[in-house]
Amino acid sequence: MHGNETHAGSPYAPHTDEDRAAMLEAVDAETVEELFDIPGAVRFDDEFGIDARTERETRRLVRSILGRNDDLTELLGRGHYGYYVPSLVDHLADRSEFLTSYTQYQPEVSQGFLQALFEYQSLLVELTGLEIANCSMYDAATALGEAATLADRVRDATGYRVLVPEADLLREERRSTLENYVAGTDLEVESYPTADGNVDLAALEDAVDEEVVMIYAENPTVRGTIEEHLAAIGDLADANDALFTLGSDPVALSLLERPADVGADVVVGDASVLGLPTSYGMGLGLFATREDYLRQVPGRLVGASEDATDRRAFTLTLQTREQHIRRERATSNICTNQAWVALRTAIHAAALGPTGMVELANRGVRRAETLAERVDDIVGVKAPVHDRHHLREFVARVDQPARAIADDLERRGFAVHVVGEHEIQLCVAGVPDERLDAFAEALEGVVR
Amino acid sequence: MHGNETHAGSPYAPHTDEDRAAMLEAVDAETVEELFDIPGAVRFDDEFGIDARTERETRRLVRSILGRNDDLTELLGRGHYGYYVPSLVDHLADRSEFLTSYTQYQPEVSQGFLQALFEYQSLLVELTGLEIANCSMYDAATALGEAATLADRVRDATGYRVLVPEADLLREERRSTLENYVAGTDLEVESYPTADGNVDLAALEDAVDEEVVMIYAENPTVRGTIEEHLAAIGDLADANDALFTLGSDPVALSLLERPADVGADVVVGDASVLGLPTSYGMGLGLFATREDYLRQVPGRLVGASEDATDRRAFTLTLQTREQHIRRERATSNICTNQAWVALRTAIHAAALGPTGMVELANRGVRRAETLAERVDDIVGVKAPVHDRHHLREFVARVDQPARAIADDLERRGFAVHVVGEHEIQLCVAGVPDERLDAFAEALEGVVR
Amino acid sequence: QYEPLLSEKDLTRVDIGDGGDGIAPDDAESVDSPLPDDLTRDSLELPELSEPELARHYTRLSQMIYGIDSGPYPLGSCTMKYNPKFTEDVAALPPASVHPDRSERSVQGTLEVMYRLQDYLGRIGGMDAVTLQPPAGAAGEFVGIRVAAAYHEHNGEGHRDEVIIPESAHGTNFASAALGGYDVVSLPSDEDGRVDLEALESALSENTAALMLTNPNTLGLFERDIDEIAEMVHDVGGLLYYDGANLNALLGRARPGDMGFDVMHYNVHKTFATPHGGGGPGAGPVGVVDELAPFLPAPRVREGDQRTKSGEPTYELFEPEHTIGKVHGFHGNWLVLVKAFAYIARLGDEGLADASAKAVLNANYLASRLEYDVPYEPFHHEFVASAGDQDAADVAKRMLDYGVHPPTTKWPEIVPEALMTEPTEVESKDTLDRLAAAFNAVAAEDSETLANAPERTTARRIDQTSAARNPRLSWQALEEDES
Amino acid sequence: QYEPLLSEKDLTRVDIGDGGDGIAPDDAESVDSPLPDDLTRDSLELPELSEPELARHYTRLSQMIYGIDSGPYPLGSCTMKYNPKFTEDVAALPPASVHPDRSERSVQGTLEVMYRLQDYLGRIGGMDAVTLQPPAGAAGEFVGIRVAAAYHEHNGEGHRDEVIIPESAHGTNFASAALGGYDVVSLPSDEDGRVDLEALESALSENTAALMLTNPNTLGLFERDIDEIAEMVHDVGGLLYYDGANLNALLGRARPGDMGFDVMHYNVHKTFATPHGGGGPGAGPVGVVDELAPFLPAPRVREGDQRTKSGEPTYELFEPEHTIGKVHGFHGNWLVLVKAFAYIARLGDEGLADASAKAVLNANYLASRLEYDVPYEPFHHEFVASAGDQDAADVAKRMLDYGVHPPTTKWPEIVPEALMTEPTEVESKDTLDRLAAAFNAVAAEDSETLANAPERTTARRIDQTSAARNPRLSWQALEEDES
Repeated sequence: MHGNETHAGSPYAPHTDEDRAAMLEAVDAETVEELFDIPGAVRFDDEFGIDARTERETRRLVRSILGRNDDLTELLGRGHYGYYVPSLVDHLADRSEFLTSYTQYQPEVSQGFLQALFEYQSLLVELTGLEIANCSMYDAATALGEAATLADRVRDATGYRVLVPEADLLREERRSTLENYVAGTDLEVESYPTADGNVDLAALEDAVDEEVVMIYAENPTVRGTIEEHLAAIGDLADANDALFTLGSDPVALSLLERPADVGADVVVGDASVLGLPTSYGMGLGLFATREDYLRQVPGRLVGASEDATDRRAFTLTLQTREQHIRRERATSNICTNQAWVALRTAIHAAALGPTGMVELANRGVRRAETLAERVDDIVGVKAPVHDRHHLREFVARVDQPARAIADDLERRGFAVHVVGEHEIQLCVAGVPDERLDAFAEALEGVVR
Repeated sequence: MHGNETHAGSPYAPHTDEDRAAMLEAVDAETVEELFDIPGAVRFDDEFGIDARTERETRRLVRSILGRNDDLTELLGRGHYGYYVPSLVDHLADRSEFLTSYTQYQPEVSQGFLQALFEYQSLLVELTGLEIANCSMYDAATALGEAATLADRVRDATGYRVLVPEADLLREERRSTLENYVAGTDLEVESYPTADGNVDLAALEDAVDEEVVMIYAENPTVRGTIEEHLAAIGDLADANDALFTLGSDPVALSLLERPADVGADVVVGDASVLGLPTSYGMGLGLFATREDYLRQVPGRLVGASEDATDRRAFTLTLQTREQHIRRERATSNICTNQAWVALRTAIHAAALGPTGMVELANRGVRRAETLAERVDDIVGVKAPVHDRHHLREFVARVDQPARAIADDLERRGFAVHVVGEHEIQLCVAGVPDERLDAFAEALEGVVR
Repeated sequence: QYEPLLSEKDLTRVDIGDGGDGIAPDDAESVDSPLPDDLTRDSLELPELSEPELARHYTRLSQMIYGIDSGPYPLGSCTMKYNPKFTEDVAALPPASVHPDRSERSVQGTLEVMYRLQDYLGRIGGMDAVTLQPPAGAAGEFVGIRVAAAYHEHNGEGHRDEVIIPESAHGTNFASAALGGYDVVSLPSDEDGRVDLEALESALSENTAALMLTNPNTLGLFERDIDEIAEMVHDVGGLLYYDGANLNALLGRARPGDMGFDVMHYNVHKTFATPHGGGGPGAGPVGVVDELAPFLPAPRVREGDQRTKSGEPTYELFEPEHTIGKVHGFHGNWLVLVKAFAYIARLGDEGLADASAKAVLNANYLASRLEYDVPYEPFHHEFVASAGDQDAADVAKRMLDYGVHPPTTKWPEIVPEALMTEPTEVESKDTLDRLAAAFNAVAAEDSETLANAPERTTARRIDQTSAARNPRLSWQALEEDES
Repeated sequence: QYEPLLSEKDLTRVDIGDGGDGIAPDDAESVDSPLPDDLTRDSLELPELSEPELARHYTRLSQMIYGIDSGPYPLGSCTMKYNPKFTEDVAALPPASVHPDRSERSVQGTLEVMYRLQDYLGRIGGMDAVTLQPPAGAAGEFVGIRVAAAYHEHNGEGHRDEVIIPESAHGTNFASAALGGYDVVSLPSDEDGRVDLEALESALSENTAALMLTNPNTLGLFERDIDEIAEMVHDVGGLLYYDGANLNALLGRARPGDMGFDVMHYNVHKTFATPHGGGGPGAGPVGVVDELAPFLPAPRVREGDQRTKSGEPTYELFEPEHTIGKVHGFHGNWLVLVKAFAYIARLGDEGLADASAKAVLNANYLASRLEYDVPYEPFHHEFVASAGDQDAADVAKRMLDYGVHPPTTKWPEIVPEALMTEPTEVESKDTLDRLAAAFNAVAAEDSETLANAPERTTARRIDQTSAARNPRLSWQALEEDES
């Protein structure tokens, strides 16, 4: 009999008493403990103090704890979006062959996953217009960090400056992660000014010199505005032999200017805007770049090849860039990545198709505009703050303290960002129309 | 482009405009409507008035409607039980190959499902001790109906009487369904008396004569008592050339007297006590019988055979009993059955193993006894009413009107059966210990 | 490829109680019971395996099954459609699972879904009242038969003891009528493949309880004379029963109620895309005209008089006045009904009509690509090709080798070596072309190749005779047979 | 067997806006946008397929993958365990998915899970403080390196620029140290396969920032001198880093914190059974001793001062005093953390200890069944056999033909033609016997058979050279290459 609900031990270890006895005999041991070669001085003879539970009790425990989360309608975005994920994505990605397989080190029995990742890479190639996309990084912030180390490796001239937008147009978390990634290099991260929710192009021009190795900008910006100076930034980077790294995501990329067309050398961002629910910030690092940098790309790449019968087959390739072969000279330390999330993103994108993807982005423009107009009508609210085009979200100025308004809204069931003493930010992605209506009413009630 | 979210039409019909045009050309039609050969007089030119919705809206609609159900702790049983179903069951049975396949009329591409059903049949053979089990009927009530028509077919002598327990030991729904099943035959359903929650053996003896074709009894009874006269009933049936049909379920059968040992000729019941949540009464008709009646069994049977390479293989067999071949001379009209539920039951039983199954039944004895003792201590409550052994549930006498007590309990979050003016029935199956404690407290509060 | 039986992986015997001697045998677990020995069995012997072992067993088994997600599944009359994934999610919602003995007050959500589904189905079929209780199509037929019997009985016409059924009808029609105690009068087709009106005339009599009909019929042909047929049946006092198996052909184009049918069943796994689950569960709701509503099974759901505090309607169960009673222990296959409700709510008028349009287009397109002859037309959602000199069953086996599922074969018998084919609306032109290529490849092959098929499947051709002659229906029987 | 690319099934170009001329080309859809043309791309060209087509595509792809539910997966150091199904259910609970910018007040459930998991991991590793933020093991290593750097810097010892790593360590150790800006000092093994103390002595210096070690090491051997090693490292002012990849060997038997390690990462997909997902996501929480806690990434979770009305504790985020900042945009791979929490809560002390016991028993038993030589022992949860004259990579390919997954090969290099094998606790004796039979069958085969393997897999041996020499990394590149 094995360890089932009623017996102590791991419920997932299938040993019968009989089996265990036979196995111990085979290895010439009386007890399993004999097999542990641990000196007494470092033996652990205490307990963790963690109670075992049945499956059902464990599910109830987690349900009960998570039940403490408030059920709010989230008008939250700022780089992380809660689009509806079709049921198809869950059902297909949850097939255990996808979920429970390892990295495709034996491609002959992993063709299905390799093909799915190859298709994911192809999706990013189309979205960015760049020739190469890897099959995932952790998230947007770490992908940005990897972009900087790539810039450090590939740039012809010397240099040390990495230019990023100042705080109002760059999440602090991304900057902080970037700082950690470049801490072991000579790179230094510096801010450049912004103006009315876009890059301050003139100021950026003044800031750029030959010591710049990378310029980073986002489209749309974290404040929801669409960046209007991309091509100019691309030219500026080009003129100074710096890499232009653009932050975006698959929904935005479906509609907005194609990165390759504005001179982007690297595109990073969170691809899991498609495929994952909000998941408290779990993401999928998008990473695409020019073919020139192929051998310096971080992360895994799936390539097409042929098998012994000359049929097309897929495999991880260019692994000599990776840590398990190149060790301290690898292009990155990444090993486990976000492959399964990439699968989900690929399925979600395929379920939308190009029409659905463009339409989803278009709706993000239209619905944000509609909501902005609606809340702008409320006395004590002005929206949008920036006189620009917006995707999905926008900043609104409120006469009363923003923090108090947000707290009031939360009591009424809505979560919004506070982005300034008198600024809140509102995102429509994934929020049904009727909830937006309810929100506008709630806001009206709050500022009254 | 096909019909996705934003377009009218079925989202599951993949035709592009181009495809449709090419297909129409191939069939030499200008429009699809031309292909419908429907006289104008019966053409439907109106609308159903059913709105289309996106997938997300549909999910929200159903969630919102079902949200109107109260969240109660159910101390409900009486032939239908809410045991915890391990997560494994959902994940495996939901694999689309199981869920989306048809009846195994092409066994060469259905071996997996056939083997699972063969294993399900084997489970029932072990549980009942009878040689034959089919691979499902709809539920306990219809299986009882099928047992009566089997008795009608196989009994040597003539006869017309089908004896069933009187109302306190037989759910009205089962009797009514049985009446419908025998409505087209000469059989008549008659009650025999009960005594203190068991068959009144003496009265049954008086009632039996040569005109009886079947005697039906249940173990445990619908009042939770364990039937103590099974062997005597079996002898009585045997002596009168009547079939003894026993109603039970896989959990009870794991522990209680084996039907074959008490002379049962047929075992029916709801096998989905393992494998399905309560599901508003959805079931799985268990049907097992003696080898003698093999060619008269209703429903589908999976058998072992060999393929052209002499390897073991499984197939539906003895199909000449079935409606699609034998038509009006078939042993039953059943076609679509509950195969997928049988799969779930088989997985659940396998996850428990024999130890777990016996233990689950034993806990049903112990926990019912504990709860009965606990509520018996409450002034104004006597439990159990019957001085017998119980499985899972028992009847309690309450001094106050039972209906009022049940209503009060419902307001406090508990659902119980009302089975008499001053009788409630309480079932422990699937109710966590702490909820039973809370229930006892609530009952104490209610009767105070 | 081969997966051992669970019993071949392990069989553990658990002894219950002490068997009287207080000593548990060596090779068995022993478990005490609080019950006295004379109320318990002696032992239980079943596989005792771990979750990882079971996960692998059933994963492996699943991989030996062809499902709708594997490829086209053109089984005529079975309407194997794609099952939208989201319907599984709604059926898995925790409040979808409540005990059937709950008070009506506490299951308003469940009752509302039932009420709305009754309403949807009524609109779609043109019926006045609907019961959701029958757990499958055949159960629906039986309810229809029982309702007809109760109706005639109520009207003092209990003498009517015949049900007329076309020869080409589904086998369940015959069996359901017989189970209801009726004599079956079989009706031949005319040369066009439809009901022979003269034969019908002579079959009808004062003993006629009902005529059971499917429309389009099993050849996919619409019974163009349905008006006249209805009049003839009604003229002799009979009822007209609609077998809903082929309803996917007509959504939004014609309704049984408008054609003169008095009672019908719906096959939700055919028309409304609920999964077939390798044999079931299905659901076979029954719709009737007003006159028959009092005879429907109990309970049904209706709106109550009261409203909730927030003004929402309330729902209650009720017993139709002359109900035939119950045909299922509770409310039928509820989880299946939830999925059907979600499907209909998703598609709406336009989606349902579009499904039928494309189902008919697909059938016509596929037929146009085939080398096999299709003798009867104009068909709708399905057609019956003839394998001609080939054995239709062999054709089916050979098609498996081309990675597609074959059609229903050898039925209806009016077409020699019938290949009854229904692609449904979910197949794309590309898939239909691939399916046609498989048909045509087989059409060109010789009889020996066909007789040896399939060659590329998990199991090769399975010996049906041996299975039936020497029935081994459990691992216990198999072990006995092999020892 | 072959499944076309999505792009081979369809490619549809959608033109955005009117492209200036107001006319949409014939072969493309045209979609207007509310944005001006100069802010939008011209077109988007991707597959446009229906849900049924996609369901089949991905179902088919899944069937071309070997997963843990397919059979044994004895990848040394990768700890491929069975992933309990219920952990998927808890991660799918709706309240598990909230936006990371929510107020702390409104996500008390999320914070409580994080708090409890921090606590569990601390107990299991013997560590005082834990961060859950690193999204994978390698990210955890990097955090450890950054924390060590910040600690030394804080103590005015920023000159320490070397990290010592045994030659046989995981490749990520080297890469993470390098990413942190450290010079790597590689440490040879002694003849027993453990850390060579003399070599360590000479490697250590005032420039030593840390020694990274996994214990048991990649040969499965416990570093018996760990006490002395710790003392040596600490004596020169260095820190001791524990690579948690092999923690599954020690649960309940020994804790890194008790062995003198100052900082460690946990691989939750290895030790705590979260699914590996074909490459990720994982999670690499980092535990440290009190002294290093102020340097951990921000934010962490702690209990707040207030209690709820019902007396429950509240939780809040806080920034450690000298935090290194962020290593992920938000809180790491949260859904993975939920699964790990559920796994630990399910097993408890006894279950975790039992898992390690059986992992070690399984490794020892499997090794005892093999014809291949296992040069180093006594090993724990994994062992490294030598393929001897055979090419270990060929051995792996050939094992695929026997329906099992091969071990990790050619690493660590200290064993010639290494077969690094870790069966984990989830395999039964039967499965281990079957796995051993596969090993032994291959051991008896000739080199030509091995070189031609695999023969029975979806794809035959794949040409790696061609893939790398002519990289085709997208369907666009493939199309270009083929045209």
